[in-house]
Amino acid sequence: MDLTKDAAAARETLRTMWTIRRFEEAVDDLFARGLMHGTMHLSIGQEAVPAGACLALREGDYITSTHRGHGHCIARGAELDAMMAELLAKETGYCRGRGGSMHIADVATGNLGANGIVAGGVPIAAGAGLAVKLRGGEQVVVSFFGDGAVNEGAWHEGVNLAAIWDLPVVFVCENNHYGMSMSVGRAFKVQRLAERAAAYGIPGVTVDGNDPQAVHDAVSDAVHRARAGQGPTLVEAVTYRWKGHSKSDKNLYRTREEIESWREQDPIARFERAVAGTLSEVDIAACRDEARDRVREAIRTASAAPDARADSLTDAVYAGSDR
Amino acid sequence: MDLTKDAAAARETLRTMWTIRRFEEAVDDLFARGLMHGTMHLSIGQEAVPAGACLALREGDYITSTHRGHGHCIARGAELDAMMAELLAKETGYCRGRGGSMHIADVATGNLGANGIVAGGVPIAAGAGLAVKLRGGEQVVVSFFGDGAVNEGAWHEGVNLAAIWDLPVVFVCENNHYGMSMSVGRAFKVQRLAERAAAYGIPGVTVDGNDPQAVHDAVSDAVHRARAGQGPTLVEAVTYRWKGHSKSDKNLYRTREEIESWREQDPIARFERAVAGTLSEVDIAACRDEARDRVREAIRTASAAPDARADSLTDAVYAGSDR
Amino acid sequence: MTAVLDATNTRTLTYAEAVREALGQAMEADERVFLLGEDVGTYGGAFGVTGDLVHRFGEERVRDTPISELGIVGAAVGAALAGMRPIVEIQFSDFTAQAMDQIVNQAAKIHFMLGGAATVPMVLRTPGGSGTGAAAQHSQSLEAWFAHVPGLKVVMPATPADAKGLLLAAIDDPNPVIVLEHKLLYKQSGPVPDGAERVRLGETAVRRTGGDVTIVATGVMVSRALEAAETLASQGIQASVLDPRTLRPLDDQTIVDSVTATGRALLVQEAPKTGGFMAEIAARIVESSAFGHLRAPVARLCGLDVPIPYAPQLERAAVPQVEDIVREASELVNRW
Amino acid sequence: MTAVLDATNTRTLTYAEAVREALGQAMEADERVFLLGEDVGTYGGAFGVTGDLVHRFGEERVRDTPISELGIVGAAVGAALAGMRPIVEIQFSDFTAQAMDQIVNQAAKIHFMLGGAATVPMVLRTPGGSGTGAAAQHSQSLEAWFAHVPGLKVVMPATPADAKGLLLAAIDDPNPVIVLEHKLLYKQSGPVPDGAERVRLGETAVRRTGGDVTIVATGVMVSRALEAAETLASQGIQASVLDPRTLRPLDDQTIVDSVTATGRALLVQEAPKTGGFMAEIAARIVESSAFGHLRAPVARLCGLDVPIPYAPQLERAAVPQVEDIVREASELVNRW
Ligand SMILES: Cc1ncc(C[n+]2csc(CCOP(=O)(O)OP(=O)(O)O)c2C)c(N)n1
Ligand SMILES: Cc1ncc(C[n+]2csc(CCOP(=O)(O)OP(=O)(O)O)c2C)c(N)n1
Ligand SMILES: [Mg+2]
Ligand SMILES: [Mg+2]
Repeated sequence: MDLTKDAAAARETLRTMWTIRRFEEAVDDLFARGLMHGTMHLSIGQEAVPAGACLALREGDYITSTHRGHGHCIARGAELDAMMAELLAKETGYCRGRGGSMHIADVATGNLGANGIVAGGVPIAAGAGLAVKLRGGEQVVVSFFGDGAVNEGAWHEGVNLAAIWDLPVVFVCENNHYGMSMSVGRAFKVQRLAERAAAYGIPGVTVDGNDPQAVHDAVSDAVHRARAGQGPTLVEAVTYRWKGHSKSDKNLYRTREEIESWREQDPIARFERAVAGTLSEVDIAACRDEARDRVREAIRTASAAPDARADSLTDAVYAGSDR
Repeated sequence: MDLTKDAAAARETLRTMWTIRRFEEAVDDLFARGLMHGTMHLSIGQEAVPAGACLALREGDYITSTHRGHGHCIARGAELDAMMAELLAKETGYCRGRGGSMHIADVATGNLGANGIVAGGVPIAAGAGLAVKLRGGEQVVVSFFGDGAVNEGAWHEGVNLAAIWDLPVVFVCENNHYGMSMSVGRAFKVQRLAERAAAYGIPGVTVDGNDPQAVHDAVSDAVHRARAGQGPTLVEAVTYRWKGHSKSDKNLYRTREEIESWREQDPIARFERAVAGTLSEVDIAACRDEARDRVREAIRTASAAPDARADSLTDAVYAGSDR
Repeated sequence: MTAVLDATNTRTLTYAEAVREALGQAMEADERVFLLGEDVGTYGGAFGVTGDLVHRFGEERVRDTPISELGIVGAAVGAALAGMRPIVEIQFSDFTAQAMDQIVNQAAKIHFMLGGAATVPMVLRTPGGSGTGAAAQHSQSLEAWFAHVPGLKVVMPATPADAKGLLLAAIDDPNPVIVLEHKLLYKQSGPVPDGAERVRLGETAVRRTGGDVTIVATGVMVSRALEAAETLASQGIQASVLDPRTLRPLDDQTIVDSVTATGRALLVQEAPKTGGFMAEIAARIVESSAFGHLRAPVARLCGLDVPIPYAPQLERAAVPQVEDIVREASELVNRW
Repeated sequence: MTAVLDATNTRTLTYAEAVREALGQAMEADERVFLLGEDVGTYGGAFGVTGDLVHRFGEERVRDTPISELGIVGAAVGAALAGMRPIVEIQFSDFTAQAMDQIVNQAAKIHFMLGGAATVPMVLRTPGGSGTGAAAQHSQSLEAWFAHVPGLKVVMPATPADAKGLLLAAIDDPNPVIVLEHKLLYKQSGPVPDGAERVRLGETAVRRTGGDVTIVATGVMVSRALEAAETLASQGIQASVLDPRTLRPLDDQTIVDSVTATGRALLVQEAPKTGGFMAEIAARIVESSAFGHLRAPVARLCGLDVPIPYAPQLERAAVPQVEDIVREASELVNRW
C-alpha cells in the first residue's frame, strides 16, 4: 500500500505519528513538572517505525514491545486515556498502576506487553508465534526491539526458535544507533544488523526507519511471508532517538551536531512533505490537531481518575483458578 | 606444519589420538563394569579435533573445554593418572574427586576447565582472552564446544564480545551432528555452522574434523590471526560421535547405518594410512602400544591411590584470602 | 490429607511413569497442552520421563528444542500468553539458571504487571537433587530460589501419586508453576490412581503421625524421613512426618498444628542449609502460635553448604541420610 | 564493630562517591583490577557510580560492554581465572537473572569443582531495591538467592563508609563476591575515610544499642530501623539495631548475643517475606542458645509477597517503612 498516495492511509499514518509525538511530549512535560513518577523512555524521532509496521497488521495479530513502548502501544490502537492513566498511576490505567511505562500494554489489541528487560519480548514473540502455528491460525506476531537487544542471548535463542520452526514472527529492530550510550559501531562488528539474519537462515532487510513507507513495505512483505507459513524475517529500521535514553541521560556519548542532523530528518516532517500531493494543508493540520486534542483529553480524563489502590496488592499476584 | 610428512609431528598426533581413544575405551569399560561412578561423555571418533587443534598451541595458551572434555585435556598434555584418578574419585585426581569427568582440568596446562554447562566455557574463553589483551600478552585461548552449544545465548554473547574487542580467541566447534538427540539439521536453518561467524564480523571456516591436518591448518591460521591481534575466528570441525551421548542414550535418533558409515571414516585409521609414507609399521604400532600402556599404567596408579576424603568438604568451598 | 477422593483404580507405577501418565492425560483432555524441551521427543527425555509420548501425540505437541533454555522458557511464556498451556521440561534444574529472566522477570510478574489483563498458565518441570554422581552443575536443589518469587507456584512431589496429581493440578493452574522433580525418585514405585485426579496445590501431607517430634521434609528427604521414623519408632520415639508438597503456596497451618502437638520440629532438606527453604518453615513456626508450645529449639538438618561433589562418598556426605535424620531426631527428643 | 582502625581523614561522601573512590583506589593500587559493564564508561554508569573513572583509567580498564549480562559475567569469570581482578557492574540487580549461570554454576563452583586448582577473584556490583518507580523488573531485592549459593560471598553495604570499605575487601577477596548496593542509598551521605581501609567481610555492625528489642535490618532498611529506633526511644523503648553487612559469610554470633540480651528480635528486610534472608536469621536465632532467652516469638517485617508495583503509593505499601518498624517493634515489646 502506498501510504503517501492513499489518502486514508496517509491520514492514519500521520495521525499515528503525531499522536505518538504529542503523547510523549506531554509525558516529557508531566515528568519535568514532577507530575509523573518513575522513569520514561521516549521514542520521539522514531515514530515512523511503529506507525509503518503496525499498519501491516490485522486484528488478532500480536506484538511484543519494549521499554520504549508508547509508540507501539499507540500504533496498535490502544486508548490514550488508559495509557495516560497508567503513567499517572491511576486505577483506570491499563495495568491499574502496577506496571507503568515499562509494562504498558493493551492486551485487547494483541499487545503482549512492553518489557523492562532488553530482548525479553523476543522469545515471548516466538512463543506466541508457536501458539498460532499449533492452532493452525493465520495470525502474525511482530516483535519490536532495539539495536542493543540484538546482542542479548535471549534475542539469539528466540530468533533461532522462530527460524527453525518457521514461525509467523516478524522481528523489527529499531536501530536508533545506541543502546543507552553504547553505539552500534562499538557493540557490533557488522555494518548492518540485518546481516545477522543469515545466521538463522532467514531473510534480513535494512530500511530507512524514518520513512513509514519503507518500514511498511518491508514489514508487509515479512507479514505476508509469515502468514504464508514461510517463517520469520528480520527487518532493521534505521532511526534515531532525539531525547536522552531516559531521565538520567546527560548525552555525553553523542554530539549536539549528530542529534541536530537527525532532527532535520524528522520522520513526521518528511512524511508531511511526502503526502503534500495527497492531503491538503487543512487535512494535515487536522491530523496534527486531532493528535494534540486526543492527548489533552487523555490527560484530562486520566487526571480525574482515582489513584491506583494499594489495598488489594497481594490478591493481584495470582490469577484465580479457571477450572 | 604438515603432520603427515613431519615424523615427529605425525608421531605426536597419532599418539595423542590413540591415547584419547584408549583412555576413553578404558573409561567405558570401567563404567560398564560398575567401577566408575556418575556419567560419561565419550569423544571416541572425534579425536582428530583436539589432537589437531592443540598442536597449534604453545605453553601458556589457554583452553576451555566441555562435558565431552577428556580429549581436550589429554591433547593439552595432562597427566593420565591424575585424570584417571579423578574419574575414579580419588584424592589424587585433578579435582580431588570433587569434579569428575564433567569438570576435569589440568590448570597447569592452561585448561580452564571442562564444563557441565553447554556453552558455559564460551564467555569464559572471551574473558581469558580479555585478560591476555589487557596484559598485552601473546597468549591465545581456544574454546571448544559442540554444535548444540551454538544455539545457547552464552555462545552468542561470548563470541560477540571476543569479536568486538578483537580478543585472541579461537572458537572451535566440534560439530558431531547432534546435540544429544537433536540433529544439526533440526536445530539450525543454516547448512554450515561456520556461516554464523559473519554475524559477528569474524572469519568462519568449516573443515573435515576427522582429519587432524585440516583441523590443525585451520586452527593454526586462526591462532596466528589471534596472536597478531586480529581477533577471533570460528572453526567448525565436522566429525561424529561413535558412542551414545552419555550412558542413558538408546541411540533412537540415528541409524545403525549412519553410525557405521562414520566408523568407516575413523580419524585414527585414516591418519595411519596418511602417514604410511612417513612412519613405519613399527613406528605406528609403537604409538598405539604406548597409548595402551600409558592408559593401563594410569589405571594402575590411580586405582592404588587413596579415595577422595569427605572430611574437608566445607573448607574446600572458598579460597583463602591472599592478602 | 490428599485431595484424591475417588481414585477408583490404583496401580503401582514409578514416579517417572506417573509424570508421563499425567502429561498424557492432560494432552488428551486439552489440545492446548503441549510439551517442549530438549530431547523430550524421540529420545524420550534425559531421564526417560516423556518416553513414548511423541509417538502418541506427534512431534508438534511433543517438541524437541535446541539447547537454549532461556528461549524455550520464553517461548512457553509467549505461548501461554497467546492461549496455550505449555509444559516445559528443563533437563536438570541447574539449567534454570539460564532461564531465570523468563521465569522470574517475565512469567512470574506479567499477570501482576499488566494489572491482571493477562495470565501465564505454564508449567516448568525439572529434576533436582544429587545422588547420581553428576557433580556440582547437575545436582542442585534450587527450590528456595523459586519459592522466594511472588507470582510463581512451586511444587515438589515426593511420591508417584503426587507426581501425577500435583502435576495435573499445576497444568490446570492459570499461573506459572515450577514442578521440581527428583532424579532419585524417578525409579521409585508407588500406588497411583489411573484417573486424572488432581492433588490440590497448597496442602501439606501428613505422611505419618507420632507425638514426640515433627519431621518436615521435602523431595527425596520425605522417604528418608519415613525410613528414619521407623527406626526411631523401634527406639521408642514417635515421629510425625510432614511433606509440604507445595512450597508456594505453603500450607503452614498443618505444620504449625503438628509442632504445637509435638513441641519439637526437625526440618530436613537436601539443599544447602543457608538460605534454604527450611529456614522459611523455621521462621513460620516461631512466628506462629506454635512458638509457645516449643519444647526444643527448631532444628534444621540440611545439605552442607557446599557444591555437590562428584565422588560417591563425598556426595553422600554432602546431604542428609537416613541415619543423620535418626540421630538428629533422637537428639532433639532425648535432650529436650 | 567496623574493622576500620586508623582512618586518618574522614570526609562526607555520598554512597555512590564512596563506591567510586573504592574503585579508583583499587585500580590505582593493582593493575589487575578493571571494570566492565553496560555504560560504565562515558555515561558514568546507569546510576552515575563509575562517573569519571573512564577519564582516569581509560576505556580499556573502564570497559563499556554490549547488553549481554551473561556474557559480561562470563568474561569476568574467564578474566579472573586468567589472573585478573574484574569488577562487573550489572545495571539493576534484576538483570542478574540473565547471568545466573555464570554467577552460580560457574563463578561460585569453579574453585570447588577443580579441587582448589583455580580461583575466581571477581566482584559483581549491582543495585537492588525499590523506591524509584521503576516497577517489577527493576526493583527486586534478590540477596536471598545469592546467599543460598555456596561459593559466593554476599555483601550489602548500608552506609557510605561500608560501601567503600566492604567493596575494597571484596576486591581483595580471592572468591566471587556479590555486592548488592541500593538505589536509594546512592545519594545518601556519610563519613568516609579517605584511605583505602578495608571493612572485613563477615562482621555484623551494631549500629545502636538498646535493651528491649534487637532489630536486624539490611540495606536501605538499616537507616529506616535507626530512624524507627529514635521514635521508639521517645516512647521509652530501647532498641538495638544490627546490620549484618555480609550475608555470606554471616556473623550470626553478634546477632545471637544481642537477642540473648534483649529477648526479642524484629527482622526487617525489603525483599518479599517468603524465602527471604530474614528467614535464615530467624532460623539461626532459634537454633542457637538465644532460643532459651526469647521472651517473644521472632518477628519478621518484610516486603509484601508481591512484585514491586509502579504507582508510588503502591510501591510504598509494598515494603517496610519507618512507621511499620515502629509499630512492629512496639507491639513486640508491649505484648511480650
Ligand atoms: C537485560 C537488560 N539489560 C540492561 C537493561 C538496561 N537498559 C534498558 S534500555 C537499555 C538500552 C537498550 O538499547 P536498545 O535495545 O538499542 O533500545 P533503545 O533504548 O535504544 O530503544 C539498557 C541497557 C535492561 N533493561 N535489561
Ligand atoms: C545449559 C545446558 N543445557 C543442557 C545440558 C544437557 N546436555 C549436556 S550435553 C548436551 C548436548 C550438547 O550438544 P553439543 O554441544 O553438540 O555437544 P556434544 O554432546 O555433541 O559433544 C546437552 C543437551 C547441559 N549440560 N547444559
Ligand atoms: Mg537503541
Ligand atoms: Mg554435538
